[in-house]
Amino acid sequence: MATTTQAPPRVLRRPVEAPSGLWSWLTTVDHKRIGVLYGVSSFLFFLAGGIDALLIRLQLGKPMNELFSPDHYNGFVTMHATTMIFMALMPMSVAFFNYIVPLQIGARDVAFPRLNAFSFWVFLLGGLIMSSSYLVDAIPNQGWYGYAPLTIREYSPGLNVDFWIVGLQILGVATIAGAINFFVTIINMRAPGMSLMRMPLFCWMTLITTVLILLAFPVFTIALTELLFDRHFGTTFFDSTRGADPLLWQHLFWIFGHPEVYILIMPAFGIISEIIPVFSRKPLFGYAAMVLASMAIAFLGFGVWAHHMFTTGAGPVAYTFFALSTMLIAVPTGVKIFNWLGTLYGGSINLRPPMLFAVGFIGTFVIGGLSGVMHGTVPVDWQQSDSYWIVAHIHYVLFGGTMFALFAGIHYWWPKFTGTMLNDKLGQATFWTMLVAFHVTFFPMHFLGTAGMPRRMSIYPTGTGWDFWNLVATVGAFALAASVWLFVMNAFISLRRGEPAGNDPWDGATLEWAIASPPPVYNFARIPTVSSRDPLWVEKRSEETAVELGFAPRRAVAVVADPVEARVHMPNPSFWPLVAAVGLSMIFAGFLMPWYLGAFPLITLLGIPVLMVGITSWSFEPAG
Amino acid sequence: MPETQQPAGRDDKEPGRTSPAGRAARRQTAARQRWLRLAAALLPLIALAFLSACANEAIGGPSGEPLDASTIDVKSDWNQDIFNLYTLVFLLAGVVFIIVETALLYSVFRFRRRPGDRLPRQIHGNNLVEIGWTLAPALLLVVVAIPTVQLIIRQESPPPPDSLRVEIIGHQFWWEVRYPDLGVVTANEIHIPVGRTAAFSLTSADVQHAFWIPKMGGKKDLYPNRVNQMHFNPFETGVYYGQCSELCGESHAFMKLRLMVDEPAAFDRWAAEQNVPTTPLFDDRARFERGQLLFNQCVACHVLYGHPNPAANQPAGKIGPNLTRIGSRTTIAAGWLDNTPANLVRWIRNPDAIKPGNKMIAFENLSQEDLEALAYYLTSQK
Amino acid sequence: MSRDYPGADAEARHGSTAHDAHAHPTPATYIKIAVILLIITIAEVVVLYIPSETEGFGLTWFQPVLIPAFLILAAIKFVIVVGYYMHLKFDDSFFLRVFGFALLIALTIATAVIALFHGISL
Amino acid sequence: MARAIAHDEQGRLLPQAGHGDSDIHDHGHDDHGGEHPTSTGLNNVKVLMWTFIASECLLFGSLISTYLAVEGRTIPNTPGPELFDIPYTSVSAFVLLFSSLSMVLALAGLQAGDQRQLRIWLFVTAALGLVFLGGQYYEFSTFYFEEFWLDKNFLGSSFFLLTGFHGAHVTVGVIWLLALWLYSLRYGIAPEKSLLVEISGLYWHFVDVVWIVIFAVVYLIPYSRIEGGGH
Repeated sequence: MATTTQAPPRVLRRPVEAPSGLWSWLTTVDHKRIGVLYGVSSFLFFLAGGIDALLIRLQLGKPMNELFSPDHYNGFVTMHATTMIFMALMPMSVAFFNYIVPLQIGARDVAFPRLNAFSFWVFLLGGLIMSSSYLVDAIPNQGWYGYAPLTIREYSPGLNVDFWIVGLQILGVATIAGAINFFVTIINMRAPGMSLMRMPLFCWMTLITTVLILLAFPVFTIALTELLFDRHFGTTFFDSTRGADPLLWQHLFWIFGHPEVYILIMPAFGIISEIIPVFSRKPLFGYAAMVLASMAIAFLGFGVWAHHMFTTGAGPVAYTFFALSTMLIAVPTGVKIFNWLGTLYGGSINLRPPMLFAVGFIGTFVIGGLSGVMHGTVPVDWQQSDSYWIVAHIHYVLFGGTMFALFAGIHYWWPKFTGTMLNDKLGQATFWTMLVAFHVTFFPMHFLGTAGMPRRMSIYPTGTGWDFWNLVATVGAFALAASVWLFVMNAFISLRRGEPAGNDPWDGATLEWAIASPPPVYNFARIPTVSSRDPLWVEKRSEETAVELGFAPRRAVAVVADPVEARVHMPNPSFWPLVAAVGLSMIFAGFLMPWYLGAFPLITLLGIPVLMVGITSWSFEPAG
Repeated sequence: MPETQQPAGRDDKEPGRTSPAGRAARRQTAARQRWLRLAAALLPLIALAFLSACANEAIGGPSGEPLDASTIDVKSDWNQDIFNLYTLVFLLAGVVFIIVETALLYSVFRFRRRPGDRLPRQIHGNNLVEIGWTLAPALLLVVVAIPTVQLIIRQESPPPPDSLRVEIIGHQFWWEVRYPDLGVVTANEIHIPVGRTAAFSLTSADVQHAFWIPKMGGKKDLYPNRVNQMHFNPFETGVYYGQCSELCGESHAFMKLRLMVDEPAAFDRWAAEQNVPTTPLFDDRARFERGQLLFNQCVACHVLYGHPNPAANQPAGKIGPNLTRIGSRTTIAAGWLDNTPANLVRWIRNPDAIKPGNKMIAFENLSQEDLEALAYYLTSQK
Repeated sequence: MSRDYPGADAEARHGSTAHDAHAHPTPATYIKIAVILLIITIAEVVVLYIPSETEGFGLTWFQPVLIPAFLILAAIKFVIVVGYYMHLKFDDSFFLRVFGFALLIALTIATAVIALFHGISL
Repeated sequence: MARAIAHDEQGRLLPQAGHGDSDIHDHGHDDHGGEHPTSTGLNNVKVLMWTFIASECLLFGSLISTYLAVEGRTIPNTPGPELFDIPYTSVSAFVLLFSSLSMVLALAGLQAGDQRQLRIWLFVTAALGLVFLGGQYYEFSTFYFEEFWLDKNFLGSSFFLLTGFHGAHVTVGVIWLLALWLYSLRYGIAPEKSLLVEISGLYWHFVDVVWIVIFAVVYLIPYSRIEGGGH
């Protein structure tokens, strides 16, 4: 039955034991290793963005604080958002895509392993190039949304905006490449029997996220390219001094920017939808409704962008249209929350740390969702837009939402990643500290918004009545940092001397729990055949239980204990993706070089052959 | 179930293995955690109580006038409309919030796994329930949507014909204020009469700004090459605090403004005064004249009607604020500093030290005495 | 070539099923299609010059329908190339759905942006 | 409740798992026992290419939207659509259309097992691409000397960015086709590997399709709206 030991495959064209050492990591094409790389680097970026946040909160802790210059403060604000969105939350979701999706759909790797490695290296180089702006004191300081005309050379002459454009262009390539890869993987690499409507919800959310990325990121690429051309080649797209309409940037940005919000939250929905059933020991309530609701959110998500522009004077027709579409999108979002509640209801709820984070996610996300509906109400938004209300809302959605879900996912899949358990007590402590600190930090921001405090203020005078709640938020922010530190401690303890996890510590329902922790290089000794939505549960539950509960007893997963297939075929390591990523980054990084030394054309032009050598060698290197 | 199927979770023991005493201890722990959770849930309410306490605190800004800018301290018809809608949405959201959180907490407590629990019923869904909770929020949103659209249309329609027209031009980092019907040009302090609709045309000379006086209503963006409109009718006199609310560059946080809502008579008097040449008030003629002479260095950027230099009376091409009757303003540097001679000296000597990135050049070469004379001259322009 | 093309065999298999079911067009069909495309392109240019060349003949009414005419002609060319040269007409409907959905989103957004800039924003 | 036994309902429709060797190998038709068969039966690379093309729709969609959004915002005394040489561009457009024809002929040749056809038509396609690029270079330089350039006005900015982006796509396509052509000269391409050609063909046709839209939206429509019609 459910004994899940693997004999090593008989025929492999590469060593079974993963080689160790730096070189093996630089050349790896294994989705699990790339997932780890994504996870670690995005967590480090998360810490960097968190330090930005603490600096912001330090500055705002008291009125008339001159700890940081306004310029640096604006830089922290911009980099906090940019880092968190593009370098922490998205790639951390991608880390889960990488590690979990192939396991959940019963595949040995993603569809294009080397493209996957390429995506990671491009992401890492893009993030490093963007962060290196700190070293030369040219921190992007125009806001993460980069509204033109503030970003044109006339008003932002320094390298600050160039760092932002170049960094985001590189990160965009990584994101699009990764999205195509996971789209193909989920469409094409599913195990036999795993129809789309049997996929774990996390895979569904990944699929929808990739569609959103593929449709939204090109728009941003174009907007950034136009800005880059404005700054370097004298085009006039956003040059208001030569008559441009400043709204063009806003439209292009938010056509991308709103789907981006769903790109950030969809994986979180997926993680929560995996955890809640497992820790309630009850299948997801309304699976089909969940899938349809997510599709509806993704589709409608392309029709609501101008609700970020309710103060732009777009006119009553546009206001009405986008207000109604925004309200409409609240319906499928509500459906998702109700379905989670429906799953909890009548379950057998085990409040282990992953579940705590999941429940905390629902409770917190509801507040963010409701304040979102308030912003969709145009006249109310006239007051709340660009005030601390929005800061509160975005953090309830992205920290209380996405980040809680990612922490839930980390606690849930940690045993699978590492083979060891996280400490339960420390996990509980992390959760409770984080929950309380989160609300102490961000709930007062609603009050600040109501009290008329605009966002992105590097300094505020005494006597505004904002002092107290700002101080509270600052204290909360440091408590939040402490909760993250608790998690880091927990992780280190677990890696050093954590309890062995076994294959299936949570009584999981999906395929990844059928194999060893951490999984072997080839994942599944034999590709499983799937005949239900919760294949592992169906397999694990004995006949009598199953009959009593209305299951037909059957073996749903053919992975376990079967002999290894004769033709396991794993891809060879390759360093060409890394070479191609360096070439691509050089092409963009050239724009950061000064013209007068000829360095701008030089680095960019050197990048082209490097990229071409990378891609050509990648195409022609011998098949694995 | 066979042993192998047992999940490895540690608090997932079989009932027989837990002693009665252990069970009691667990129940106690559960009760304690329940209290903790309740406290966490109550936190927002406690916080709300704090807020109401703070809102009534007497507060004063640098010039002694209140700086509080609460969006729910309603002082105009427009903000009244917004506040009514806000209340409606807030209450509905509150109801939904309470329902969802109650359901969540209830489910988590009620269905908490107890030792010996059997596998719960494996329910996959219920069409009726699902249709219900799709339609109910939709209906709720219709209740919100109707007044929303009504209010959009009302606010976006033209203001009454007898409105006072005011043009606001955003600059990095100050506000130019023009009254096209009155021929008045001023900066950073806007005077309007109480009880009459003020219709604002908003545009920008450089980057994007946003014009926001929270007690009067919402905000609206100012763009170069675009003119936006907004209007409201204040129903209480007073000084209202405003602030640029769209990141517009380095000194965005210093871009404040004051809205003075005057009695109609006081407003007319103010407007009339702005149109006649200044009669400077001073008692030290030598100092005044020295300041007047020094002001010749300023006329390239600033207008000051009544200054003998013709360039000072020529508004074309000026990039700085109009300084006519600057002595009668309460603040300088876009509402950041009190209008005192000492602050003027500080400002003129090195504006960048106060508002980094602003366009005014520093006059550090001037002696303290010269600077004071200049400040004296400006202060006399009442 | 590379293992990123794992399904060369699978493709051959799939390709053969596609052949059995629909049979790809022959080179002769492709050439006919190219002729049609040539004719439409010529038509576009001719249509462009109609209003100015025929002012004396009372055909000025044609000016307002020019833009729709261009859009329709371009759409026809688009559909022909995508349908025949890219085999979308004969290939698995999955590709049509992927491409069609993206096209739908792109067209909707483009229309909305253009409307916002040229019409309803006033 | 209503759907309490969904497993059951669905499970029955699928091949029973776990008995004997009913694993991946009897999924799909006549798998040659080698590579991973895919869930949809569609080739991974082909799905990748179509997904990429779908994504490109948004890329060119944004460029065209920009062009149309700023179209009509004129800076006085700067050149506009009256500079377009429609007959010249329509020849360019047909060059690209014809290259699409040669591309499908190359693929058809390969699928019929005719290496000679493949090589000829691949070369013709790449050559036509080069002719198109040469035409674009000539057009750009003409415009440049007539003071119509990307830093002159909105039309210039969006025109050159859009057509330049398209030109960059053509350039990549030409390099790709030449590489394929050299490969076919050196090693030949087996008919089973026709996917290599099919994928590059999809890309090439898409680039052509984009030009169809650009020709109508960027050239013909603005030109038709200048005062006095065509001339």
